[in-house]
Amino acid sequence: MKPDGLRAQIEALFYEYADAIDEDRIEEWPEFFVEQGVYKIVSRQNFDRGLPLATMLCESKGMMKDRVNAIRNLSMYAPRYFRHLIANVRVKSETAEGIAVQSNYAVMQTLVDGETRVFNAGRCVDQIVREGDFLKFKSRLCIYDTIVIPNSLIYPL
Amino acid sequence: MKPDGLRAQIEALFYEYADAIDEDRIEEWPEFFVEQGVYKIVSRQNFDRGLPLATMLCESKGMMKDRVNAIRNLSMYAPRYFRHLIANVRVKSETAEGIAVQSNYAVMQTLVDGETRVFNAGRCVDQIVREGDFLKFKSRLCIYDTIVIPNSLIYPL
Amino acid sequence: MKPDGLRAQIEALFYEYADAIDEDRIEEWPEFFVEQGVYKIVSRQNFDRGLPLATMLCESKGMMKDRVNAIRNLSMYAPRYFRHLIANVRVKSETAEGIAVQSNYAVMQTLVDGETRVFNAGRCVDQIVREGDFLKFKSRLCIYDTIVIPNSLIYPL
Amino acid sequence: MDVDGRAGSQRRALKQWPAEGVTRVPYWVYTDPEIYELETKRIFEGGSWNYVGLEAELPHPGDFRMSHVGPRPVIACRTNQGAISVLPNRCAHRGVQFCRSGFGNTTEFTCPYHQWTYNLYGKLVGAPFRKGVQGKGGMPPDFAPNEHGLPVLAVARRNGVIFAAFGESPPPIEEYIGPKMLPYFDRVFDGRALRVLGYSKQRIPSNWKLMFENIKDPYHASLLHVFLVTFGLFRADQPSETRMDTTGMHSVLVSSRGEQKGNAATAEMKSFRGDLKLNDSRLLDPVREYPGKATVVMQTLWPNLIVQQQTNTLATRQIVPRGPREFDLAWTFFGYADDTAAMTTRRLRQANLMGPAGFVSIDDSEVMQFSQQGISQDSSGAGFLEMGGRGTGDEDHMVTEAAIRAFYTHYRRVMKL
Amino acid sequence: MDVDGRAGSQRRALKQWPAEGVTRVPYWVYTDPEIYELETKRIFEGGSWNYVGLEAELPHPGDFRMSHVGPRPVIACRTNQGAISVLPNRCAHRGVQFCRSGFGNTTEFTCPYHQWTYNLYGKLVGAPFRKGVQGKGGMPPDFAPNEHGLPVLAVARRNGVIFAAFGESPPPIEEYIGPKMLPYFDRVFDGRALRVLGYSKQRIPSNWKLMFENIKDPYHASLLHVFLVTFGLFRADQPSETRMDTTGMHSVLVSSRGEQKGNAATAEMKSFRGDLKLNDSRLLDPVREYPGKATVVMQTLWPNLIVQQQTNTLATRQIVPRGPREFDLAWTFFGYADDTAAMTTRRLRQANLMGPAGFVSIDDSEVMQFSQQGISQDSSGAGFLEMGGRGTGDEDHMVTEAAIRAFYTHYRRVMKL
Amino acid sequence: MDVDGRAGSQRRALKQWPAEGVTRVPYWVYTDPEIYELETKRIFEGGSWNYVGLEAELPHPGDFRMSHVGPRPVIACRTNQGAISVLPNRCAHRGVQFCRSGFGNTTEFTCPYHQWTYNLYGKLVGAPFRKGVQGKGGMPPDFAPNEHGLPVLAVARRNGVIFAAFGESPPPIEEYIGPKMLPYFDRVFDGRALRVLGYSKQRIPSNWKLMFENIKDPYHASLLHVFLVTFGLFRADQPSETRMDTTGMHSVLVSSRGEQKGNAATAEMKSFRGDLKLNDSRLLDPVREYPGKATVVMQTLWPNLIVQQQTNTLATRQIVPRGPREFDLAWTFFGYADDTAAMTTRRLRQANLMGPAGFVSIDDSEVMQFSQQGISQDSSGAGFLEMGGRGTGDEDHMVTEAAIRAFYTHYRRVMKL
Ligand code: FES
Ligand code: FES
Ligand code: FES
Ligand SMILES: [Fe+3]
Ligand SMILES: [Fe+3]
Ligand SMILES: [Fe+3]
Repeated sequence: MKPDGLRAQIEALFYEYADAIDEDRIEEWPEFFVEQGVYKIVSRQNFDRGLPLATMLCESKGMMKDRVNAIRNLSMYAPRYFRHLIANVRVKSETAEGIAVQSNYAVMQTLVDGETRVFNAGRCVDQIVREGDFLKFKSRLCIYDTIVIPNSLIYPL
Repeated sequence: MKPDGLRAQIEALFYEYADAIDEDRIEEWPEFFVEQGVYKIVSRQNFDRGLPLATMLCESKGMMKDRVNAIRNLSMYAPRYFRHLIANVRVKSETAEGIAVQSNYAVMQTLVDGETRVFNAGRCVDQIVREGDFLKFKSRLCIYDTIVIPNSLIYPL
Repeated sequence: MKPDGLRAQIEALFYEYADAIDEDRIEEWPEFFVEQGVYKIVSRQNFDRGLPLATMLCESKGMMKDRVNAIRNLSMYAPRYFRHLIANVRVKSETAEGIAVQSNYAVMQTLVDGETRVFNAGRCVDQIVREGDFLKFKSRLCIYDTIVIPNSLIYPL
Repeated sequence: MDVDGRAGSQRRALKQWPAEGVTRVPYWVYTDPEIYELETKRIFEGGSWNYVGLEAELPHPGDFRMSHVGPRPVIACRTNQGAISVLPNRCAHRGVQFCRSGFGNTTEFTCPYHQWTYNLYGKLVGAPFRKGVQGKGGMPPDFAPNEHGLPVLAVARRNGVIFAAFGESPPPIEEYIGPKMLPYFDRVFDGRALRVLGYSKQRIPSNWKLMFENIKDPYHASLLHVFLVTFGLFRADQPSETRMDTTGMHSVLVSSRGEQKGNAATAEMKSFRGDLKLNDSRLLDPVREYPGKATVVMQTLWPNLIVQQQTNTLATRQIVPRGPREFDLAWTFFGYADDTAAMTTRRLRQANLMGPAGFVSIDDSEVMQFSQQGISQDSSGAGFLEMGGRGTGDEDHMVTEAAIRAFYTHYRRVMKL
Repeated sequence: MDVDGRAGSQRRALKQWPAEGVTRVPYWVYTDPEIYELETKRIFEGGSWNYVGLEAELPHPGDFRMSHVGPRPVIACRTNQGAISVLPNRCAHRGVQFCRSGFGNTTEFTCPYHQWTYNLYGKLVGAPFRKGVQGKGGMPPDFAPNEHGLPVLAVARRNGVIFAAFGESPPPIEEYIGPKMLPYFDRVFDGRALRVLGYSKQRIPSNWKLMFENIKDPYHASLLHVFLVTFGLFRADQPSETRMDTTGMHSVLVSSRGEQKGNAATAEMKSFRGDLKLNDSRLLDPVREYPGKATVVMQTLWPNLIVQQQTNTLATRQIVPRGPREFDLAWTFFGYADDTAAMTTRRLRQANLMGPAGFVSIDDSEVMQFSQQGISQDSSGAGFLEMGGRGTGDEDHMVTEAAIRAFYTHYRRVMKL
Repeated sequence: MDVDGRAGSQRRALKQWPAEGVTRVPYWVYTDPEIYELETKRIFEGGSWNYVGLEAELPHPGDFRMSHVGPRPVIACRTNQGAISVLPNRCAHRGVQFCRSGFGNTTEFTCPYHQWTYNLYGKLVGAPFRKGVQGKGGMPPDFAPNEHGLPVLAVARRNGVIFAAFGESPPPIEEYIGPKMLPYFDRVFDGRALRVLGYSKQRIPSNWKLMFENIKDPYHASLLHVFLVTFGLFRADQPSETRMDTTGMHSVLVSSRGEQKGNAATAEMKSFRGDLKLNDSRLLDPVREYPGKATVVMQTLWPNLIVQQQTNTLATRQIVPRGPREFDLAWTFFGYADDTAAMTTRRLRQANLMGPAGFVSIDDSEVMQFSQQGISQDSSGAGFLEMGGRGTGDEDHMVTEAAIRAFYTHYRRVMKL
């Protein structure tokens, strides 16, 4: 069902995006971006100090597919569940460049036979554009508070 | 105040539902369902493997009342607070059958004199119908990631 | 971008409020209140037992500024990040007195070099009024489940 | 300065079992890390048959599931010959816990670190670069793959239930369960094919022995469990038996459903509610399915299994210790392959009584936490177990702690305490 | 191979108190688990009066509250005769921590497990099935209910404050507090009825003794607390006293409010801000309510109580140790039953200075965490306490660590260290 | 009753290194708390140069960063003379861990508790109220500030890398790294100014030594890392070397990039995927920037540093132990100050291979967790390390565990095990 209203549509985008990751349909993840879309996960510490390092960096849908392929076929890791809580969605502006949106998130991680823990929390700073009938990410920047990562970050946030 | 718009009404339903549990008005909980409503809590592991076991199963409002009665009068447990965070609400479809909605949740639990912990996280898959002026659950299925439950699950999620 | 609809405007207020705290623009915090606005953080235990003690109490914008000044210049504490997840926003009524709104929240705290933890969870009971073009808090009451506070509560919730 | 000396001798004194014998259980058995380590060695790894799963979970060759023997992770596999093998989940090379999936089907297990590969019998069947690469490196010439397999566990099966043991094989499972207990075991596990209905898992903040005490304690059921008492599912005034094997390590509680009717005994039970009615009676719609009068049989099998038959809800409960103060309780709910759809529905409904949200079992998981909290206040105390006297023999009633005393008699023997 | 031997003797060497005496505090007293166990026995359970609550919390017969004596959970009750009883929160049967509500009113306590029931004096007044059911089971004939009650604690009260003690009763509370300290205690607890305004609780990641050191340390107040210093609430250049009882176990810091005016002493305090003003002065609107000049009296009473009177904010702070590296600080804010509404409002406003979000107390709870972190880096170090010399006697100023030295003098005696 | 005695002697027996020597590593070295304490003393605080940071992080006088020597928090500062000082982050007064900012610039450090103030050399330059206030209190006349400074650490620098040591100064850093290892160190740290690109930090639930084993283990790389293998970044069939210094404490793995082409060796690697292609090849767009054929050099420097040069991604990885079962891995990604923008972009893209989400390093951080889990099942086992024989010398291939054996040779010497 297509929701009415810009914020509702943006939230739908966010929630379907999260669902693809949480429900292990990670192959769909790059499709939420435009072809030259950029995805970046950076620590709040690096971000605040102006350091360019990203913990995860994809500069194109192709790189996202490479990441998906790694997750599916190359990397070795313990099975786990992610669960996104997306909150505080704020549409900041809409220009020719796209729609600027910010939001907060917490990702809960559950390792098999383990407890559910807050794995990562922070905010997203997004640029969203229309592509045909759909909204897509032109860029998504996840700035995480959780400087010390509990072991490994397998999936995109 | 009755909200406008379907999603807003659904969210209102979800939030009042959660409030009844969080604020210990558990007697109200069955009233969010139609008479033959079904409430099920299942682990993601059982769900994914096609196993029918539910951790909590109510096949009618009557069974829900029996559950409420157990919580109030029969069961022995340490006092605790629940706090729902409901997020990522997605209206999937609206048909004659009802409105199909999915959402994510995390329930925080605080034991008296203890810390607030993520008690359970997962998603809800709901069928919602109109009953007079109100939206009610025809079925609510909570699929939880938290395979290992921290001791006891007292309240519905 | 100014959102349409009352609930959307209220959510915008909540989210900008949270952002000011989470992104360390705490100086902006009193500006979300009217001049004689009241801000209170109380434990669910005190609240339920009718005890008047607040863990944090500001009876005017001036007291809020004094709190901000303390946070910035007087208090000594370890650096940390707050991250608000605001959920379950319910507009309860709109009267001449103002708009009555309730919501749930969880605040995640990350100490430098530490893990992200649920620091505090509970609900907010708010009275909101229009002041010119803006919505402002006439009163905000945070009732927290987390009776045992992990060490110190530095920022408003 | 006498800190060390005193603390040391204090500690030793603490570990003296009270002179009264098994009518007292000293609280340090629930809290002391050294006791826990000894339990691991002497009980779980010391010649006991540990439950690891059901054959119904492994229908096809190559099927496997992760499980535990005491606290130690193992893998139970259906071999190609239809037998069952149980392997430690730890690589013989450098110790990696290699298997990460709860269930699966495979022809072999490959450790991710250096791809040592084991067949379903634990034999090392692959070790890449063992002969070197391009003439360089590799294992020494005397490397003998057959010395580097996984040390398989002994396995026993009875009527679809799988047991395993570290170390020397215990006596045959029938002998281990013993002639007194075997009929109760065979009552539920009567040779019919089983159908797994699903799993539940709880992490309970208490010592694992408190779980056994709980199930060996019919005395509490009539008092703690309002649900059981009120609906007559298990109550002290009903025909009941408490039975132990000759060692005391196993036991059963047996009882027949009664009515929701007050009498002299229910008058003593604050928990009895004569007026309570279910809104939806389908929740409890009992059908008799076993011969004899008993409607509930709860069996405990040393050292990690509870077999639950309460009306029509059947489950194994496996105890997985996690240190002295915590254990996981892993429930496997099941029925029979030939159950009607109505019977399956009935079992699923009655499953509301059990598990992490069970009308009955919530009381137990909560009270075990309260026990551990109280016990941990000061481990110099001791529990008092004189209900039903001081004996450790069978009783034809529920008003006794005899099965717990019998359990600790065996425990002391095995633990040399 | 010398691991065990060396580690053992190293450990013993670590536990030698430095030759300098109480001008040094070895860091292992804040980290060692054996020291903590000894503290439990020798301090909290060893003949000391522990604060457990206020009579105002228990106005009616049957009122009770959960509390702690040291780390051990207890229940304080108002009996039918208007007296106070304090019971351990642990069932005499098999150890269940039975009471789960922070506050309540009852005529008796029933343990959920087997419904052993105790009256408000801890006497066992009910044990269902004690005589068996239908002639079967039950307790042995020699079961003596009076041997299975809860071992009640000794109780003392003074002017509405309740103390309890495990083991043999300490001397009368007046003697225990002593003639030097009693007037300070009686200053706030002057016999008027109290009114509880509310509770706060913090979990502080540090050893419990660091809390006492903090309150016995006037030296830090002028330096750490910008708020106190700037607004003249407590500052080294103001008329002040540091007083101890004869043993050193109790102490008070006393001071009189000054002005926000620079002088030679404030020049040494980086924390002094001459130009700071409150936006809303209602936050600090002091009213003198006690005789004498003192505007702040902070009293510490061995082994678990701080009595806070800072301007018009009054509170007890109870220390509940939770192992060597953590304690809970439980605040009870109160006023007097005869307070005007304006005074209650004033107290509630000034409560902003204290508690988990207190303008002043945040500094302390944070610095205690930093202390524990630093101390834990390596427990072979020792704190250096020579401010104000090396003595342990009273001082008429704040520039001293004498009260801490006095505390450790008593601590060493009690702990035999 | 033999609990204590047996447990004690068992424990001692457990700590006997296996007779086979370093071809076995007993599992108790990864789990035992006493071993961990000894490691802290004998390894991290015992005459070893610990990595604490890069000079590029401290460009200006007064710049500082928090860091660690082994598990102990320290502060590295750029002094006014352009030198580097390293101070323990613990106040000499009463132990407060005073510095709370990861990075900053200051002229001195003031402890919040009593404002003791240290200059960048650790000298106590301020202690308010030392002479008392208004003639009262203060430190004793014999208080000597120079006896109460921070015990600075020994510092060594080479080509922009900063090392520090507790206790007596180790030999000069060049001698410590040794003539065999120094050229590899100088290869990346060639004297050019560095530019820090950013930081990552992971908390890995395993013993810190498993991190060293991992990097000293070329054998696993061809098998575990599908990414490395497939794209030929590090593979057993490529020209490679495993080199150790004379003590065995340091080592390097060196290799040259190969092709994504199958051969006899790749046939043995389940992890080789001949058909895999990147969708966006910019991810791996290698540019040769060092003399010689090697395209990857991974160097481990005792006791806490890994220097990573994998194609164009450069990083230091600092190991910060947090008890026997956990460590933090702190990554500092860097390039050279004279890098072109294109090269910086390349390094940032290739950083996808490393860190908490690295295509390659995920495998390692996960497998270390699996190792610790397996090892912790039962610490009486031992790892088996005979790949490449039993020697501890250099090899011109990857099919060997020699560098790990060399590491434990040194470890046993230092630990006296
Ligand atoms: S640890 Fe399993 S193959 Fe090396
Ligand atoms: S443990 Fe309290 S009655 Fe049995
Ligand atoms: S502890 Fe640092 S100045 Fe006192
Ligand atoms: Fe029970
Ligand atoms: Fe203070
Ligand atoms: Fe690797």
